[in-house]
Amino acid sequence: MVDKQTALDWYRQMVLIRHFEEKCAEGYAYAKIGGFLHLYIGQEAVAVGAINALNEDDDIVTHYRDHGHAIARGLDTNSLMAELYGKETGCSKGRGGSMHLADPSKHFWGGYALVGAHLPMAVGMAMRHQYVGSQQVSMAIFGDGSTNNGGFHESLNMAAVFKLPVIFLIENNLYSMGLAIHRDSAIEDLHKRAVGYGIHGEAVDGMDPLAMYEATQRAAERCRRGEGPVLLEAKTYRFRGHSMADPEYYRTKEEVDFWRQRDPISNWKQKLIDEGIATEAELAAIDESAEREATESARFADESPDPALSTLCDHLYATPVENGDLCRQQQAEKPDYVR
Amino acid sequence: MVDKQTALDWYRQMVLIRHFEEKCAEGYAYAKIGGFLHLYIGQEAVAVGAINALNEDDDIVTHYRDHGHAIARGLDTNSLMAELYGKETGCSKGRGGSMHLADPSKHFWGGYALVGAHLPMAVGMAMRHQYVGSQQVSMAIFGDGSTNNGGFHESLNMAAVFKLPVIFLIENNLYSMGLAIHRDSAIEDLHKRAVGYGIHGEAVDGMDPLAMYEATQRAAERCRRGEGPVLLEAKTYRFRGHSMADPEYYRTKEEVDFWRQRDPISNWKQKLIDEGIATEAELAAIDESAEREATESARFADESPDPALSTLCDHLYATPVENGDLCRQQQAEKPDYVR
Amino acid sequence: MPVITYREALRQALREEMLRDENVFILGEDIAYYGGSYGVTKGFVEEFGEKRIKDTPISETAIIGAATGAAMTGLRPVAEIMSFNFILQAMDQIVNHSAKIHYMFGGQMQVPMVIRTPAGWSQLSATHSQTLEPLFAYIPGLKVVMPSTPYDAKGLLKAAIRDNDPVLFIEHALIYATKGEVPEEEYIIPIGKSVVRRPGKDVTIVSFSRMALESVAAAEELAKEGIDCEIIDLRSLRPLDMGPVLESIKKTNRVVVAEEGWKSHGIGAEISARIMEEGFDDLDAPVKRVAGIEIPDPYNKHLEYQAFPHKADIIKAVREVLK
Amino acid sequence: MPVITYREALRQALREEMLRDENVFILGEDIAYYGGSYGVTKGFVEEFGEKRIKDTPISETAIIGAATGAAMTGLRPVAEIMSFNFILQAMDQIVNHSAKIHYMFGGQMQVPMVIRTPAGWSQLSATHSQTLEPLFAYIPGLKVVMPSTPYDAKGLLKAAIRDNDPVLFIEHALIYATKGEVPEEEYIIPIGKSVVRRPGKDVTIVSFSRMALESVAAAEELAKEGIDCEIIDLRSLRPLDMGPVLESIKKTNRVVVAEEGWKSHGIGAEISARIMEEGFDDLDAPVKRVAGIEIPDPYNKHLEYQAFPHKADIIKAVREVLK
Ligand SMILES: Cc1ncc(C[n+]2csc(CCOP(=O)(O)OP(=O)(O)O)c2C)c(N)n1
Ligand SMILES: Cc1ncc(C[n+]2csc(CCOP(=O)(O)OP(=O)(O)O)c2C)c(N)n1
Ligand SMILES: [Mg+2]
Ligand SMILES: [Mg+2]
Repeated sequence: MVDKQTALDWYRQMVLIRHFEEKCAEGYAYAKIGGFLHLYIGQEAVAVGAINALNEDDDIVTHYRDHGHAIARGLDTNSLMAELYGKETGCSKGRGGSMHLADPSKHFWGGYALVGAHLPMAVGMAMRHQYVGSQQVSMAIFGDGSTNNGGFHESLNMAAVFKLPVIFLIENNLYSMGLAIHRDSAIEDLHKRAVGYGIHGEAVDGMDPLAMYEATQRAAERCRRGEGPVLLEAKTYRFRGHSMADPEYYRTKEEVDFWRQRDPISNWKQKLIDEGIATEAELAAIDESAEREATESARFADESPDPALSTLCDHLYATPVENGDLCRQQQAEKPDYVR
Repeated sequence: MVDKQTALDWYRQMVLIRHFEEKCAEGYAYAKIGGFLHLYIGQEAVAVGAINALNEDDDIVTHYRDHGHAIARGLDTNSLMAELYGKETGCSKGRGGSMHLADPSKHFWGGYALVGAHLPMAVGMAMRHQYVGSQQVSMAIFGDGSTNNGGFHESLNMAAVFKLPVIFLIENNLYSMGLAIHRDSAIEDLHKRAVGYGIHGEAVDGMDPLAMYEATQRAAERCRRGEGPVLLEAKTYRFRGHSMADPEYYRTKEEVDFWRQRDPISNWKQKLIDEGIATEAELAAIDESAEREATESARFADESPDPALSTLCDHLYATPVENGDLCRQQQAEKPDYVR
Repeated sequence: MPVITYREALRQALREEMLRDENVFILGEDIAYYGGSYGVTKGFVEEFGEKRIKDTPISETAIIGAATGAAMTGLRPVAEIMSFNFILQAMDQIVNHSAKIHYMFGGQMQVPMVIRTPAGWSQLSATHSQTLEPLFAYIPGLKVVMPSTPYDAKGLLKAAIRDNDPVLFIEHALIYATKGEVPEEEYIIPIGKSVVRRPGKDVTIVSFSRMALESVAAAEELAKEGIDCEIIDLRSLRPLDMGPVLESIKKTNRVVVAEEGWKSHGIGAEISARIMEEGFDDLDAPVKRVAGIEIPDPYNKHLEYQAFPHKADIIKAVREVLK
Repeated sequence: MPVITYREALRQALREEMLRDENVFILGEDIAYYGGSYGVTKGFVEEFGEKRIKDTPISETAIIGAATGAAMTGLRPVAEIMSFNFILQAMDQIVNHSAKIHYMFGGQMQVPMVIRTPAGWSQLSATHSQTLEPLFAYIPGLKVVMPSTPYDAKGLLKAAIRDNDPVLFIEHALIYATKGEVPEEEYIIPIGKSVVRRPGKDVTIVSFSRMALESVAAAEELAKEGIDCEIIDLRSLRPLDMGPVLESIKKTNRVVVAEEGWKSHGIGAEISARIMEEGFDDLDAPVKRVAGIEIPDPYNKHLEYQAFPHKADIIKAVREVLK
């Protein structure tokens, strides 16, 4: 078991994610948040266990279901919610939205929305670590469905050939949108795909932050020892639909209830109480403070300004172009209108 | 062992491929053949064993190193050599060249030149077989290097999910252009990648037509029984460079010599003699006749006409377009010139 | 005549073709029990079964490649790519394979397949909001259609399914719910025929997909000021039927081309270049392009709204070419 | 000044940049011991070692994605895609990732990477002979260059490597052996600047890559008949520098655009549309496009030669615009 402070901090992170997600659902219902919104509820232990096992300068790239990872990595919830609200104060200045949270200063290189496509980036980051001789590792986080995409295969093979320090972390929540895993993955124990790359693969209880923490630590150690990439499979479940638009026709209430019994938050809470690590009151205080933080983030986001229209063309190129950057010219030609 | 007629026919096919390839090298040297030319010399047993194990109506799609497969499938060598010479009498009317031999009437659906990219087609063909309830199987043939491409992974997974009758046949000749297998594939026993898809995988001696024949038969039976795809790995070697442009800096003469000891043709010949199946004279006669056939194919190709320039725009669309087919209009605008 | 939505028109086309020809089947991500992410194939798996309504893994390369192989061997697959943007993962399959096979093998094989996919945007961010049709319109061997009305959607989808070449059929998420008349009798709209959507005499607006609808709205507003717009809806981008455009210009002598994609190297560039070549003497003013601002789509809704072109942009452009 | 080949100019640029900045490294298929399929990186692995000259598996998606990740975290990768045609397997990585990351995350990250790749043809058949630059020139966030001379190749490759955005650097297999003057002193050519390759007064030829060389040859022949061509070499396709083109037209009033790719939706379309918008009044004749015939490239050498444009096509077009 970890020490009390750590145990409580994990609890705090998990409930903060939960409350944050619930605020997001609210913000979406009030049309403060647009586009696609994928909640992390149910999977909190995966992010919290895995990410806390990394060093601060280990690199993370993740998928569109990225709020939990950003919070576990310590990104400021105000800047996250503001991003979801599309505000200038958002971590990506309102340009990215829910699926594209990032903060490179925290080695959190962003959420990506094309399935399987960010895995090669983690390979490239590990290439950099190997290149400069650093002990950092990189971690790519993605879903079970993503393991059927070509990008998964090319990334694992390449990382293994170069013996790169990459942790490939599958969040196996048993569904890829509406498809149950056996309907799109030829095998269900996805960590066994490690065999095809001669690397270590391992299944982990994704509802238990401690199991996640320990497995990730071991994986990171392997990486740091120069033994090449590791494939971790967290067995988990999402309690909500794929995105807000999902009517969830494809699974039964019984199945969802079964998994809700395994709620990572209530189970962790029970464990801390049972093992005498924390009192109900201590945990309730943490919970309350997390809820306040989530609520505050929504207020902050709501009151934050939209990006000015005059900034539309900012950030297009890092090295500015002299001729032919048509954006501003095109913007100048826009008619005046209110939406 | 197979019966005498079969044994001799395999011998005939292997020497025909060998002589054909040598004629190709000659044609290339005389600039009768242009573009990329990839010879099959050394790998003859793979095509001959595997393809003869299939039924005539089983579908084949292969890669750019396709001459051997076309010959083993019984395509007319005249039409093949004419294709390499770019002639109207070529199997693809001179439009495809060496990498794009095909004859759908023989269920030989063509050679393809993008690594890994034809595997999904074999999946689609097997989808058709399952759809119409036929007992046909489809076979995709490709190299070791191609197994590191995303298309490989997506195809094997999809075929396994649908339990489709596909034989994925790796010609593991230990090199992908100039890269030795350990430099681009995370594992060297590529059939083990089957584990990631929960399917049967098997290594076969690719220098022995009988071993290839038997393994392919078993694989086809599995497919026909509805047990899903099979991954076969033929261990083989190419005696010549990757293509005609290859200086072969990347391997030693010793290594090549080692493999030449295992020449599928001379070994098969020896076996037929040792086992009293055929006499030296019988085999020499077959060899001679194959050489004549190859020589004749070059003569045929050489004497065949180029496609008429007026046919440039033929075969663009199968369903003709009324407006906007600009090809003929553009051709009409070309200046008169001799090359 | 019944009035139905664009979505319903697509559903009718698919259903009728599946009933007509047992070789037609649909494959794609979550098209069966989920009904497709825009609901186009909802209920189909119940009617046609899993054999003909195939949910696939998230494997765009294999989806298109499998469709190609199935088409070569006699089926008529309709592959759904869940969002136009995901098609980039299957680009090699489409450009180097589906589109090349007929020609490259000297006409020996045909690839009668359809790829249906929705374009569109609305706070979906940069990687889920692109209008990528110019990338495909460039490719010989491919046919590309992009209908704007329920009537065209149905007639062109049926034509696409019966066509013996690969057809990229681009829908638009923002117009699935728009409505229009669709006859009960069967009809087919040939691929490669532009249509005069609205006759007029003062200026020609060339457009397609959602922007054709915006053009109609713009024309109505301009009509109030006495400006009479003729609207040509291209419907097909490859082959491109310039006939009605060139006819129209003879009369109006002024042209606006309106599209949703980025301006540079967009469809409007080709239209403008063709008018340059074939209608130069008919022009009283240079052809003007209305198009998207050249940036990745920003998530913020105000920035996004400004980045895309709308009715107001067309109105402004029309006024300018009339100056 | 030393006269060197286009290939050698590329080698110099790569080598000098690798010596200058230890974060520059090269990755790609068979670029180390094989030396690259066109020999551009021959000998590099011996000089720089496997750490900086990385042979990769045949995984175009992972090559580009890894380059993106390495670039984001501080290296300056130069990824080689063995043939321009193979880039279609990495399209999603380039368009949805490399090109979007800077904007989509509000400028937080940079992606300083170069993708080098050879276009070209010569009996390589339909899937190995495409000129796909319009697909990339369309994409905001990307920079696209396509030099025609050794001098430009070197100066632009150095600029590309130092640029903080993803740059697609398109070479051409048929001009690797062409020669030109390249100074010994260091120089950089800024991305996004067209150049007057040959001054003239009668007609403007706008071109790039191999066709710019064909244009020069055509101009020499036309000069004998007293026709004086001004040649603008675009060099960069995104950003596109129309300044010198528009300047030139003021003088010549006639334009031919010559490119190797297919005509419809090619680069010439954009050039023509821009001239329409910004140089209409300067034109005495419509802009004429010289381009490839719109079919998949046939293997037969006579068919192929006819399918691609050459000097003779430019000469014919120039005569026509002067009529
Ligand atoms: C290339 C690509 N194809 C399809 C999609 C649409 N899509 C978004 S999420 C998703 C399901 C992914 O499932 P999984 O990887 O298991 O992650 P989860 O959502 O369960 O966390 C799909 C199909 C996409 N974003 N990118
Ligand atoms: C997508 C793609 N990338 C790269 C190439 C270039 N290329 C052609 S063959 C080849 C090596 C393939 O090796 P392998 O699959 O082992 O087949 P072999 O040539 O050994 O038969 C490469 C890299 C290609 N044709 N397609
Ligand atoms: Mg999942
Ligand atoms: Mg090989």
